[in-house]
Amino acid sequence: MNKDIILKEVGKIIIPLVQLFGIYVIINGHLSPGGGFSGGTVLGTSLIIMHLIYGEDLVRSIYSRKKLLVGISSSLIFYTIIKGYSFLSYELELPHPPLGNFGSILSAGFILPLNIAVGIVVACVFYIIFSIFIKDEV
Amino acid sequence: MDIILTNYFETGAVILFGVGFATLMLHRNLIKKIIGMNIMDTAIFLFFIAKGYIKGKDAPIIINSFKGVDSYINPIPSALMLTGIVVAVTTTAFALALTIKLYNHYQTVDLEVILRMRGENND
Amino acid sequence: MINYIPIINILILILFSFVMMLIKKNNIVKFISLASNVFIFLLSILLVKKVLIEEVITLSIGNPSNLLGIEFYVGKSEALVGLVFTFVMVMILWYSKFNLEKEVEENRLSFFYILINILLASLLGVIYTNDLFNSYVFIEVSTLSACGIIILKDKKENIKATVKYLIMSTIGSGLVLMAIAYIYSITGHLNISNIHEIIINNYQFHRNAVLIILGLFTVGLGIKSAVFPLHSWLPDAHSSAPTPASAALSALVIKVYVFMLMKVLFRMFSYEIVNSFIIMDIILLLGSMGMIFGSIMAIMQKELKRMVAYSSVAQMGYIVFGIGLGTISGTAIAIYHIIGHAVTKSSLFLISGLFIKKTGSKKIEDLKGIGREMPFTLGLFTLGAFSMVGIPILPGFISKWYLSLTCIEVGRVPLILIILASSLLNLLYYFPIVINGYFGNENLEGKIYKSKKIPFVRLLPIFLLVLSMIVIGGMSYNLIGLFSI
Amino acid sequence: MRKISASLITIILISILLIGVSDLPEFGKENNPSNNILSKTYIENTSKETGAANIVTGIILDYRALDTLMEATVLFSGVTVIILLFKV
Repeated sequence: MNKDIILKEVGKIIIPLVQLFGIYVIINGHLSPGGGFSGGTVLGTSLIIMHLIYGEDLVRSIYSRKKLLVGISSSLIFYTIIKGYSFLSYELELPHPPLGNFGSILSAGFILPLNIAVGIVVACVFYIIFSIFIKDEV
Repeated sequence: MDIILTNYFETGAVILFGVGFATLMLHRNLIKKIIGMNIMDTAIFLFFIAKGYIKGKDAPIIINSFKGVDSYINPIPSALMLTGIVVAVTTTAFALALTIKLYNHYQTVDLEVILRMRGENND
Repeated sequence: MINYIPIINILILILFSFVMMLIKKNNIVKFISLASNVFIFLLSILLVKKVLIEEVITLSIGNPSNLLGIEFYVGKSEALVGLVFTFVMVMILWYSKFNLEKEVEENRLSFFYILINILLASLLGVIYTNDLFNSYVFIEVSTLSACGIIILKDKKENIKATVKYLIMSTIGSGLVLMAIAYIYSITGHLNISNIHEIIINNYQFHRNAVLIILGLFTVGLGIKSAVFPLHSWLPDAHSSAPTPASAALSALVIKVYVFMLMKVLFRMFSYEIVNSFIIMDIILLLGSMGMIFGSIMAIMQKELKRMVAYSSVAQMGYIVFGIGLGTISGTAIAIYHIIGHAVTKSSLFLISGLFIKKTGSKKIEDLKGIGREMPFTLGLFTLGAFSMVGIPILPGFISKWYLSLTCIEVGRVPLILIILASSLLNLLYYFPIVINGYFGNENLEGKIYKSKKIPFVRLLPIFLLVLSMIVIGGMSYNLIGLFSI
Repeated sequence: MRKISASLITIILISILLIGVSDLPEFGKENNPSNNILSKTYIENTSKETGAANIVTGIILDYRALDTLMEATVLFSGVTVIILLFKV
């Protein structure tokens, strides 16, 4: 039965590393190459690998379809509200976000939270599409 | 005509676009048509990115100090193509989903056969 | 603050579609969708009022200087077309409030409203934006959500029609993106007005490239807006979709790409530049072929919705014909026909949906004697058919009339024959339905008078659409004066 | 027959686009029209106005943020359409 013992053990080590790298790429989007889209793809792939190695029930327990959809919609609502605020901030002279000191992680005003929102959307979209294709029905 | 030889990136992209277009038009298998669509989109991204390259300049990321305006390549095509890539990915995912559904309904992936089956039981 | 209405419209529509994804119960989703669209409609009225005073509103998003960020350019024609589109979408949503349950299962209903909101946001985006790449992204969103509403009914025909539609529209957007790449490499700008300033003085040096750009835009946007030889996806897609979806598709979605083509041809390149290329004669040829062959194919159709879909191809021929004339009055009539046709076609599609629901069959023969059972509904259909054929004071006639005036003005008088021939052909496929409906006496005996009558409340959205069609026809003179690209 | 017409269309398309390419400015040149005032203003102002070191991210998320918002909407409607397609 346990032909895939190697896969499971190696997976236990590699998947957290891949996810850590994905989070690093998203958070440092405004400092180094990368950003929401590429970091989100890395995260999405790590979810797909977890689905392949540990089967669907483990992943479904942690990231159920419902939670992923709520994740997508809430990060998109967050993105729209933040961008609505910044679009109107020029007209209504609303205060701009603090830019922080150049080069540090918490710099560049809204760009960090937006990157995280886009990263979550991309990761969840990739995993949902993959999980639908594998099971052929919702 | 010699510009075609010096603009070798754009020429390569246009030929790749032609290859993708031919795959899309000639093959009857839906999966091959989707691969053709992908080749076409990638060719356009190559063409667009090649527009932004300037010889002897490096990537538009300010590492530690701002090295003046003339030492970075043109960042706009790369910014636009991020959007283009996501569009191509989503269209491919949707086309593959449709192919799966068509296979469930018609048990074939050959677009000509599917199209020839006129709606026999349209409700 | 009113200047920011275009971007507020788009953001609200998208925001509410994300919110609707989180909600389970269908009637809350229906309420949110209708409420957001009515709110957008009111905002568009304010926008039109402001634009009528202030000629043009240019609004740069993301950065105050118009060079860096994305720029919205809202002139009189954009504001009015946006207003009519939101009005038609509110009517479609009102109609689908009680008629959609029959056609679509319960658990798929909320997806229709989510996709309709995203579709309207992207359509308004393409109309308002003045930035080339931004309009490409809006075009992609509108294509994807249009494919979404087609596959609402999980039938074989829907999926087959969507595959064909998706493949052809991917080719179309590939060509459009290639054209944007060419334009960017020549001018270096993405903003249509900035490109215009550069292209004026250096288009002589790149004559081949400019001709190819025009060709790519025409073919790419032509595929997506079902211009004649590239329209083979439209009849299957629009006839298999559920009725409110096919009304939205036929009346609104295919118009937006032609509007984009007008912006590219006349605002990015000016009238003089475009007329110096042969592309205008090609567009004129496409338009006139569409007018003739679209109507011929519509005559041969047996099913009602396919016939109305083919008549959309014919009407797109009129709009492209207006563009092909290449004069300011030509484009003004093309925009007028976009508005007139949007209102007429949506009412025709919604009524044919009612016919199919009541008689249970899609064939045109079974509609004989329908006038006895549903006299008032067929009356509205007749008004729509009159406008299509070209009875005076209705928008169809006015665009045909002014098109022939422009033909004389441009000096191409023989083209008027094409207009006359196509309106005659229109006659051949709309009037049989009306005549057989009311006077076809051979199968009237089985039908009881007003037996399948539809309660007036259900007919209100279609009645308002037909009423607005007459209003558009009535105030056509000052409307056409407003339109210009 | 269909194969011949399709390959003919492709050859015509490639030749047209190649004629177009021959009309375009040099590849990788300094003073190409595409590297004009717009790209220089972006390079200059991004770090000052948005604070982002990666100019491309600054353009995506601050100057042309509407593009990226519509991008996320494409992904969102992609997921909605695929869930709709496979909903039993």
